[in-house]
Amino acid sequence: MKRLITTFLFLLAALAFPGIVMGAEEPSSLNKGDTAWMLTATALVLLMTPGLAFFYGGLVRRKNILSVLMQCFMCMCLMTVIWVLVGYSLAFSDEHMLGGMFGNFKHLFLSGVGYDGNIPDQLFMIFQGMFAIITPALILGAFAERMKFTGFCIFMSLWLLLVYCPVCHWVWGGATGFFGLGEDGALDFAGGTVVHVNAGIAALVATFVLGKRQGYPGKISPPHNLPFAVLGAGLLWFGWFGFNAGSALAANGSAVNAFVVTQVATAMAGLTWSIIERIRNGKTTVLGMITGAVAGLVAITPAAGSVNAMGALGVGAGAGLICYIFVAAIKPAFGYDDSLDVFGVHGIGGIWGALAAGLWATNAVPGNETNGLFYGNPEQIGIQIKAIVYTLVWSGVVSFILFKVVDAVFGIKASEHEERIGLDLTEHAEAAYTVVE
Amino acid sequence: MKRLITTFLFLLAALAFPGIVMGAEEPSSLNKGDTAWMLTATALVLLMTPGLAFFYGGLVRRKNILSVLMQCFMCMCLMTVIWVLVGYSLAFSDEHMLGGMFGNFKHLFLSGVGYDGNIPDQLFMIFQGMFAIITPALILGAFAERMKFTGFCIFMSLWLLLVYCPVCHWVWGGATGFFGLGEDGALDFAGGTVVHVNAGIAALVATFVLGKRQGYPGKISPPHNLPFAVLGAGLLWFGWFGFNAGSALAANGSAVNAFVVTQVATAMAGLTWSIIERIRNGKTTVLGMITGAVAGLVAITPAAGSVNAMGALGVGAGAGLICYIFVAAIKPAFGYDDSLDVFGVHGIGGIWGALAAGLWATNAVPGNETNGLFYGNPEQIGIQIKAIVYTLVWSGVVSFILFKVVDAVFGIKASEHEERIGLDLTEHAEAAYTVVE
Amino acid sequence: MKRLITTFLFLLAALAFPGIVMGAEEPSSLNKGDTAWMLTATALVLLMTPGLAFFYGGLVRRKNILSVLMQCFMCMCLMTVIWVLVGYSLAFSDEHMLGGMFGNFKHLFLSGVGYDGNIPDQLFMIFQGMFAIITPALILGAFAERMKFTGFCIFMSLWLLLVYCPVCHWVWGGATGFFGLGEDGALDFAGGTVVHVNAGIAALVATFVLGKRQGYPGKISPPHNLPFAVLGAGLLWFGWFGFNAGSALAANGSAVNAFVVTQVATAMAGLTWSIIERIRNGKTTVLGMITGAVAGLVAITPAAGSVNAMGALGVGAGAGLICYIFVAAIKPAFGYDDSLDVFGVHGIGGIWGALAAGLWATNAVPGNETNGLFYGNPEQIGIQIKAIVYTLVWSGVVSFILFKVVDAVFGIKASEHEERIGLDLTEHAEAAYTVVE
Amino acid sequence: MKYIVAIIQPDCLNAAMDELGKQGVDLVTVTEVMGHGRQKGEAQVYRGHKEAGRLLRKIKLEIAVNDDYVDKTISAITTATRTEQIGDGKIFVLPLEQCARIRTGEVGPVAIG
Amino acid sequence: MKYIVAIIQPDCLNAAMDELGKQGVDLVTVTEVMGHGRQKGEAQVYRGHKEAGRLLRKIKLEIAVNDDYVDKTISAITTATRTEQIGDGKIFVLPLEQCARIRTGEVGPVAIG
Amino acid sequence: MKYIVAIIQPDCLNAAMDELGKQGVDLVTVTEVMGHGRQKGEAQVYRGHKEAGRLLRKIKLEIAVNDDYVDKTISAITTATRTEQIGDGKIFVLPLEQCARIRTGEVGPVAIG
Ligand SMILES: Nc1ncnc2c1ncn2[C@@H]1O[C@H](COP(=O)(O)OP(=O)(O)O)[C@@H](O)[C@H]1O
Ligand SMILES: Nc1ncnc2c1ncn2[C@@H]1O[C@H](COP(=O)(O)OP(=O)(O)O)[C@@H](O)[C@H]1O
Ligand SMILES: Nc1ncnc2c1ncn2[C@@H]1O[C@H](COP(=O)(O)OP(=O)(O)O)[C@@H](O)[C@H]1O
Repeated sequence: MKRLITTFLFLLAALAFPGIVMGAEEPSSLNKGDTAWMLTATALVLLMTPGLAFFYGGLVRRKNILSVLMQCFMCMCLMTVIWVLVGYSLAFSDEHMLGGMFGNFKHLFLSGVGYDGNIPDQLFMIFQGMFAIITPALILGAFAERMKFTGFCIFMSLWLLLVYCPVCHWVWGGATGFFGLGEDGALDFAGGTVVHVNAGIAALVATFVLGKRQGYPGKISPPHNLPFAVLGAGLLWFGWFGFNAGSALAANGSAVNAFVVTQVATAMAGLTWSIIERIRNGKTTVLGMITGAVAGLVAITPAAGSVNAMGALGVGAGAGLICYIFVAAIKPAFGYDDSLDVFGVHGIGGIWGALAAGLWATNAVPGNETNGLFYGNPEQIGIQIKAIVYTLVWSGVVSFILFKVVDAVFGIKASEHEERIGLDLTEHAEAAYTVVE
Repeated sequence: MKRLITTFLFLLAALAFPGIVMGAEEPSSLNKGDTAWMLTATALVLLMTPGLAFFYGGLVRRKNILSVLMQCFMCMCLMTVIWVLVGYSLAFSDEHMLGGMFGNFKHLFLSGVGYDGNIPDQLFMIFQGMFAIITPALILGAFAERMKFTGFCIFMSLWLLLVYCPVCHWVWGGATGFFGLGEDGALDFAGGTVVHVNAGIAALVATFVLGKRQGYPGKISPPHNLPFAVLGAGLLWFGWFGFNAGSALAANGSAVNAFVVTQVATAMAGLTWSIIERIRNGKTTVLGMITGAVAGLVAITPAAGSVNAMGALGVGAGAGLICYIFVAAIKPAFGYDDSLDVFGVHGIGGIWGALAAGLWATNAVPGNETNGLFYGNPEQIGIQIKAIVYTLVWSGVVSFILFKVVDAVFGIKASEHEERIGLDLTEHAEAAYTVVE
Repeated sequence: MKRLITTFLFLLAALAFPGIVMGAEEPSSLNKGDTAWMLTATALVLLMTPGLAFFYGGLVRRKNILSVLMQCFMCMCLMTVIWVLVGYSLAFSDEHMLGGMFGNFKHLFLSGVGYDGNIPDQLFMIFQGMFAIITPALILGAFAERMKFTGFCIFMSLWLLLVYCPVCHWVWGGATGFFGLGEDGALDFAGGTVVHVNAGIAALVATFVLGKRQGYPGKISPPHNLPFAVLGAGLLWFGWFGFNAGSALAANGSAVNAFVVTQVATAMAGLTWSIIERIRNGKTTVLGMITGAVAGLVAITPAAGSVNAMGALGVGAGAGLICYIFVAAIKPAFGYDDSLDVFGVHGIGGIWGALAAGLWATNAVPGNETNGLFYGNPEQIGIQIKAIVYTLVWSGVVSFILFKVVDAVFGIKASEHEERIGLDLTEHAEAAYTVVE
Repeated sequence: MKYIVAIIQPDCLNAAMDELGKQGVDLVTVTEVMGHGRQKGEAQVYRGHKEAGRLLRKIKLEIAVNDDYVDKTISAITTATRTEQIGDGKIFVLPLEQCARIRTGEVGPVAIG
Repeated sequence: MKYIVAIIQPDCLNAAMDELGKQGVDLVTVTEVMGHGRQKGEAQVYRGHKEAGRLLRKIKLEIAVNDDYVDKTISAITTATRTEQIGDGKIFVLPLEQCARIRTGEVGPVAIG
Repeated sequence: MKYIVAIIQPDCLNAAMDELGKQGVDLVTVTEVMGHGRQKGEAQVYRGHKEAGRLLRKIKLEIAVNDDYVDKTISAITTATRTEQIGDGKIFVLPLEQCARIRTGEVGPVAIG
């Protein structure tokens, strides 16, 4: 107890005179309508991580649900703290380091992040912070039911700094030159590459480093609580409006378009998945429906600022079809154990979405000036592919190295005994549900 | 698989050159405050359908919860697609067909739905699209636990086009002449007739066409997961602020009033139901409380733009009392099997609310110029009754015909065996909860 | 049934001619951006009570979850009605009674509460109404699993009027002189004293009046459904953005700051709790994580308008540490049965937060002009302590008297038999989950 | 004394208890179980992964009775739950050596009812 | 060898296991069951629809013991769970013919503990 | 006839059922139970309050068989579930006096399968 108190007093002292001046009088430049929407959108994106927690948590076995919820909530805590301390600066400084790969330390501890602008910089910072929470959280579906918690925390912290921040900097943070994906004109409205391809490939790498769960594939029980997964899907869908329409950073026509196409693509993808199941198995499943819907949400993310509602039908139908083929046919053929299909849904869905943005983009959409292939601009496809490849390579390689390093130092794979008993009890000393009383 | 790919390529091609130009530069006319609120409100209304899914899903037997969740999510997908393709045009074209019964095909594929206006037309379109999702979804509570899924999808698609779109057109879509309910001055702020009476009567018809569940009424088990129903009620309450206050289409005094009266009427109705139970049985129930609250939400819906907070106490008390009497006394007397009391809560609550709007409407409420009976305008009651009757007749008759037709062609009633095993397994090949692991 | 109908007709008549004129034309003064945000914020605060219901409900034994959900929903209904009838007037009239202890009856039945102002008064009224719902609801965690429902309803109604309304009046309602805590300059942005200290001390008093649950502490089963508690924590976190950032009453820099620090303090507190657990037990728990996060939310509440993100790290770390010590060490040492640690988390967290506001407050935060100790203004601590002490004394004493009176008249403690069977069945005649079907 | 175990369909529980009550067999313990029998389970599909779904929800009744109640008990259960469809279930009769009522400490046949 | 089945109140589980432990009976299998006995269930109401609510939550203990442990087991359970209120529960003793430990393949009395 | 009760690890259920099927033992009733055995439960912590966590999830199989199937059944279960780690479980064999198929009214050995 003594140790704790000393630590605390130290912390207190350290924070007491924080040298850093953070802002100023309320600026007249602030647009209240835009600020109102962005406050809401930011809250919505925060809610996506609990949503994801239930989407994932319902799909694992009963003995592991808490470990999934815990990992999601730990992302909400840990990533926030890292983000305000240093992550935001690395991703969004307008001055660059290491050849433009990273931003620099200008905004360390939010130094110089004020309350000015159409929407305040602080608001942009926290909106982006929510993205920095959910992106790592997405990955955990790949190694659910078998990753040790300490290794998880270390890996995720490093991943945020060394993978997420740079990719974010390249696409949205103003990187120029070799890493200037945004400068190139890559269409990634709300994070098809930065978020989904990025997390998806890291997830794939994770499955290879960690190996399979015991008994996979034949003897893994089905989802222990599908209603929880549906609840999570509902919250994700709801929160995703903040993610996509919020990425307009204003309550304008671009936000409205992003909102509309999010709804349309998601609906179309859910419908497509169901129709495929109906044709192939004669029955539609709830898990298929929500998986399709999430695939649609993923795919429309990069394209939400540049395609219209009719294009969104195409994006959604493609997402449902391609992700279905991947999850139901290609993954089993390869036989790796991506527990909750993070690569199949987010990786593949994100790649498809980034390509689709290059197909259906039209300058008839407010706030967008880029046309895609179908509107006469074939070059856009090339730009999109470049962004995808950069992300795949960087995230793939660095994630692999990080996994290996963290494994060597802390260990990442739960023991056979722990896996059998379940991570809830062995890693968190709790049971999700009581049997008695 | 081949078939799928061909279909997909076809779809792709069809969407590639969509002829339709959809919007323009960001217009200066857009009000950002209003747009901010309407983006939020639209997301809130979307959340109501997952909310409804849990409200209903918790009340059925364990073996059928997924079928309820699936039907709700299918509405989210299917209705969205139909709405953007053709439904919106039928409901909201300012040019009419068939003597004003429907809008015409002017806005087919959202043609001509742009980003202009105080709030962009696209935003209005998607806000209304969320109503077009939840209205059919409401009906499914009536035939829960015994409807076949294919028949469900077909019925709902037709119902949207042939029942929802016209009624919506009469009240909100600018119909004139014989069908000009809105023109008449009928008060239906957020859908008492269009949504609740409409769905309620279709639900009642469904119970007669489908017949009872096996063992009804004596041997139907109680709700399998009441906390889920409470969760759903909480999400519905939350989302309903978007439904009602969003129907002001602006962040103005009218929206504020709608927000306030929604809260007050709901609270009063929940309280009333509880008091009645306390008097009659000595105990209050959670199911009673949330049923009462939903009845209050339903009843205030048409009246939210025209009554004030004190009027809302009356609307809520009446909703609690009348729906209680209906659900606890009248329904059992008739003996039909409306599984989740859709008619008793939405039908009756909607009728009461539409009448109540004609009683307590006052022009002291911002944005409303119509007084009701208690404020010296007895004619309003007549106008309200007309709107109710039109809706009851049209929806009742057309729903009946649709059920019969769909039954004849596809079959709508699950077999005895399927009902016994439960629709989750027989229709969707899934179990909601595992028993092992 | 006759009795019911008579009551209803009476109510109807009473409400029919409500004398009170409630508002006017839509005023031009209304700011749409601010109104848009406050509509959203109000809905978010409403959602916190269902969130709390699940946070609490998941932690009790299976036989009592419905009683917790019911008490929360009853607060949503009962407090709303009391608030619009009289509570708002007692708390927020600008004319005072009883030496400034209460507001007067000027706004009885919302008389004179109009649609004017930057945000309409009606909107402010309903935003504050949501606070009047959740504050009493917080208390119920202390006496969960053993309080009779009728006594609960009576106690809570009186508590709102006699404890919440005055304290609210002192801090936010414009009280002057002896009770002028707001006038003094006490920093309580969103309710550290008004909400959390207030509810926390009432909770502590409750545990002494009601005594322990049977078998406490050794034989109380663990939380019956931890995922529900996590769901509740997620909804609370989400809703709390409305609570704190909404307390700026505008979409401005102050709201943005409140939003940012809410996220940062919560994350830091959750992280701190987990780190402590990791150090002490070698394992982190989900319950610890969410408890820490809630403690962070509580602690930042009073400080959200005056500390910046770096200060919020201090507030959060302190909240995690202090609440942990209290809940895991001090409470067990005293041995009283605060079932869900309302005092340990809300009382202690609220006290810490109110003090912390006096430490880290800085006028660099938009909308705040007060510095705290660390920014050279030691007096502020004294002002904060005064506000805390006033609240502790008034709420402690009056809550105690109320409990005793209600106990004498209605009885508050469930019988041994009822406690054993569980309140769901004995008080509400329902079971949360079926075992069969 | 006998210890009777019956596996029945979930939707027959109420009927079975009614019928047992009529025969004066009032005390029974009910468990939710999963059965694998002649009645085949429903196949399941999770993201394309197929499960045989061998188990179906069933209800197990356990009833301790004195010897003269055995036949009544069996016939009551049979009457209430027979639908002549596959999956109706089984009744097993096990010997019971001793029975004690915790509340009173009574033992033997008198403690059963 | 005997196979002892006890139906007890849920809130007595911990006490029963403590007491059994003291008597050296360490191995037990616990099931959540619903009981219908002299103790009547609580009536339930769902939207005006009343249910008799015949079943109450109970806990079933199953304990295989060698013959010389039978009395100790019964008295341990009785001591821990008797409150002299209706609903305390019952203990049933069934004959047990064989017992095998899966891990080692041991059979008979030695495999029980 | 015998009534075989086996307590096994949850993750062995599928294997056990496969193996039983191979031996022609197709009918089985499965219950989710909690076991306290040599394998110690995992300690739990709730807000600093520690729980011994004595119980672990297990699966109970109940199988009524004719006498000539007893050995096959035991060996099938053993084969499928033995990992030689503590907690593998136990098999109990109880005498079974009577068996009836509800659907047909058949009784005795013929009703078992
Ligand atoms: N020999 C057995 N041992 C254990 N349980 C059995 C046995 N036979 C049947 N059961 C149980 O009874 C249920 C119904 O049996 P089933 O064979 O499906 O129907 P039927 O008795 O009509 O042929 C099974 O699901 C299983 O739980
Ligand atoms: N003859 C019996 N057969 C099966 N279960 C029984 C029998 N008698 C009692 N039980 C179980 O024991 C529980 C307690 O019995 P009950 O009659 O309520 O209490 P008491 O034994 O104190 O009279 C019942 O709920 C039931 O589960
Ligand atoms: N004598 C017994 N009576 C009842 N159940 C038992 C008995 N012995 C073992 N069990 C059950 O079998 C499970 C496994 O037993 P355990 O002692 O942990 O493993 P092992 O048999 O490998 O030593 C226990 O959790 C318990 O449920």
